[in-house]
Amino acid sequence: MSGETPVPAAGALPPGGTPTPTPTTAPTSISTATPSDQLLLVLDGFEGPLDMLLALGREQKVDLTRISILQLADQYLSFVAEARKVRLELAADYLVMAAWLAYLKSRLLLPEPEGEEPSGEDMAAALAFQLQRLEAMKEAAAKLFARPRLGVDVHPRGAPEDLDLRRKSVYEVTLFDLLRAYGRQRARKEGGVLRIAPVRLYSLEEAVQRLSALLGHMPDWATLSSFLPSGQGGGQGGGLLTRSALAAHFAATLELAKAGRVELRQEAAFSPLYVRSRRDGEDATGGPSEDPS
Amino acid sequence: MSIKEVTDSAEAEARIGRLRLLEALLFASAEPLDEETLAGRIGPEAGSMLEELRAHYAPRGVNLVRTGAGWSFRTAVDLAPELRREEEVSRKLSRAAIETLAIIAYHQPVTRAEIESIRGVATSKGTLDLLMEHGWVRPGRRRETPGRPLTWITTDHFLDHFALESLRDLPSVDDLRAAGLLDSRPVLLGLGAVGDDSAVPGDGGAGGDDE
Amino acid sequence: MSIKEVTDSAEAEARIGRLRLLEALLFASAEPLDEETLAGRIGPEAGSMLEELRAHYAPRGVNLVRTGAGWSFRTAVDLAPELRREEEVSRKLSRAAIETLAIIAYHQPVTRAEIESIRGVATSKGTLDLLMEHGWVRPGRRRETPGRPLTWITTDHFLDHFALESLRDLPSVDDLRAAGLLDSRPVLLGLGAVGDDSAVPGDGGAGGDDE
Repeated sequence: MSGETPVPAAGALPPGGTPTPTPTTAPTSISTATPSDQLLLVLDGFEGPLDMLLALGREQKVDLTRISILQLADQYLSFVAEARKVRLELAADYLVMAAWLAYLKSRLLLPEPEGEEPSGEDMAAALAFQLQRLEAMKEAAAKLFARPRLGVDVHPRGAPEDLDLRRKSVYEVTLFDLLRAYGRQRARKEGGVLRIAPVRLYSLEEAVQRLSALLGHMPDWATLSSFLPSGQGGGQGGGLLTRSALAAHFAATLELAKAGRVELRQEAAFSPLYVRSRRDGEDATGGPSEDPS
Repeated sequence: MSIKEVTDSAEAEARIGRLRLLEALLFASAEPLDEETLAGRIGPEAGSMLEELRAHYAPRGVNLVRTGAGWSFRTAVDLAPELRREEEVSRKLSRAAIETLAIIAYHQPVTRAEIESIRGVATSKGTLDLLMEHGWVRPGRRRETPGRPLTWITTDHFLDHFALESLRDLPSVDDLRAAGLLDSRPVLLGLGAVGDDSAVPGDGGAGGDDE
Repeated sequence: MSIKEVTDSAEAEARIGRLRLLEALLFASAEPLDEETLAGRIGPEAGSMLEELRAHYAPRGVNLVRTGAGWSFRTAVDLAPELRREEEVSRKLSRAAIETLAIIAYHQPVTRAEIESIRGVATSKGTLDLLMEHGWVRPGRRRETPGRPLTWITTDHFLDHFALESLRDLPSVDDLRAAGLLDSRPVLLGLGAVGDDSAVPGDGGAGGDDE
């Protein structure tokens, strides 16, 4: 089809030939995508970096056997640069491909070093082959699904008469059924539920109730920690329950102070907190400053 | 060649086309089709065409028959004895049986107690019997442990049925996982607190892929 | 009337009887029947009778077709537009699934790592198991290479579904082979999961594989 039409100059470039100044000539569908979501949309259409390379390659409008790998590498790298400009997160394999193409480009442009490594030309040829192979499979898939398909285009007998001479067993069970059953079995066994044991936490309501009951028996200032449930009194254990009890009781004293039922006092930041029942007629804020620690 | 002739031939072709469609519709339908439905697809000549098809198929191994429900193709009644001989109603294997078979296939030789511990439920006697009856499993050697329990293994017929060349061709657990047949990501249930009734984890998520 | 004539007529009748039975057997079954099975019921002339039936049905709305899975009656291909079932068509397969099926069909037996190297992307969950659920692919033998990776192959039902007599009838398969494009070895390092069959593909690493 492209036999008669003039081939674009860039496309006519033999692989590994002199570089054309094309770094900014990203393919139109991508370069127009300045907004990140448009770029994302473009990216969404690809099944990985090789698929994207193939799409870029097709834009050269030449047979894949005559594709300019150097130009393709430039197109891909400028796409990745564009994506980074708009701070688009690219999956790792796109970046791996970019690194590989940058390396390939340097191998194609610089004189070949002596060594056993494959030459730049070999690497370019390998990439071209992979693109051809992927394109061949895409075309084959399209041809395959263009065939008349059973249940879509052609139909079997709609009301088969329960007679199957091929079936060797009365029971209908396929390898898929068997493997799926085992997969589920294993999933239940090895995966199952990651269960976190229920945690006992002290609630604010519990603490309020407890403090209210205890305060009647506490005529004078007492440290908050002395109100904590027995066993956690010191609060030294640092266990989740202890810490939650301390937090709940602290919040409870604030609640009760707000309701005017207790008074609070603290010497300095981080020093012990003292609590006592509110006494009528006394200045709540004054407090006995001479109180011992 | 006159214009009339051309028209006739085109008409004849169109009629053959409709006859072929009628034939295909009757063949592919799971239910008998009534004349009204067919006329909707074929046109008013559906009735005469049905008679034409009936006559065509009358001497053959397949007949076009009309029942109360409508028209349908059926194998010729006189052939019934020869067809019925092989007739067997195929049945779905129970889920327990498929799972037990899968476990024997993957873990063989395996004792009944081991099967039960893997499945987490008791195996009914009928399950192993059924699998043995169908020639998929058979008793293997006794395990040289206390009680000398019987082990179970799969048969050649098992390989044959599932078109496997050898047991080594069964996909491994990793293969199953890669193919999407085994998804064992653990289900993380929320952090529950005893004081909070609603957060008590239920069992709902455990075997989420069950039907 | 000579005795010979009587014999001939009896023979002809017996042949017609077998032809009718063959027709009925094929018609009754939704699944293709292979020639061997049919010969077991009909006799050695099954082959020639199948050809006779095929010729008889060729111009009709229902055809006798042969695929790799065997012989079966199917509606005529040219009637497809009038018989197409919308709900079936709308059940679209993902691009990944379609491409993976093509790769398995053309490159079989092929390992998952090879599929990934051809596509340049990891195979996501829900691809191979979906193809297997459709009955199009199944695990083949393990490759006798380090790691003994599992291979994937297509099934008889695949041939039946795509109306293929054999894998040699895959579209353009000869051209592709001649062009060297059915070479499934990995080419570039760093693309896809090259050479790593045991690896479990991670989720999300594929960056745009199917949903």
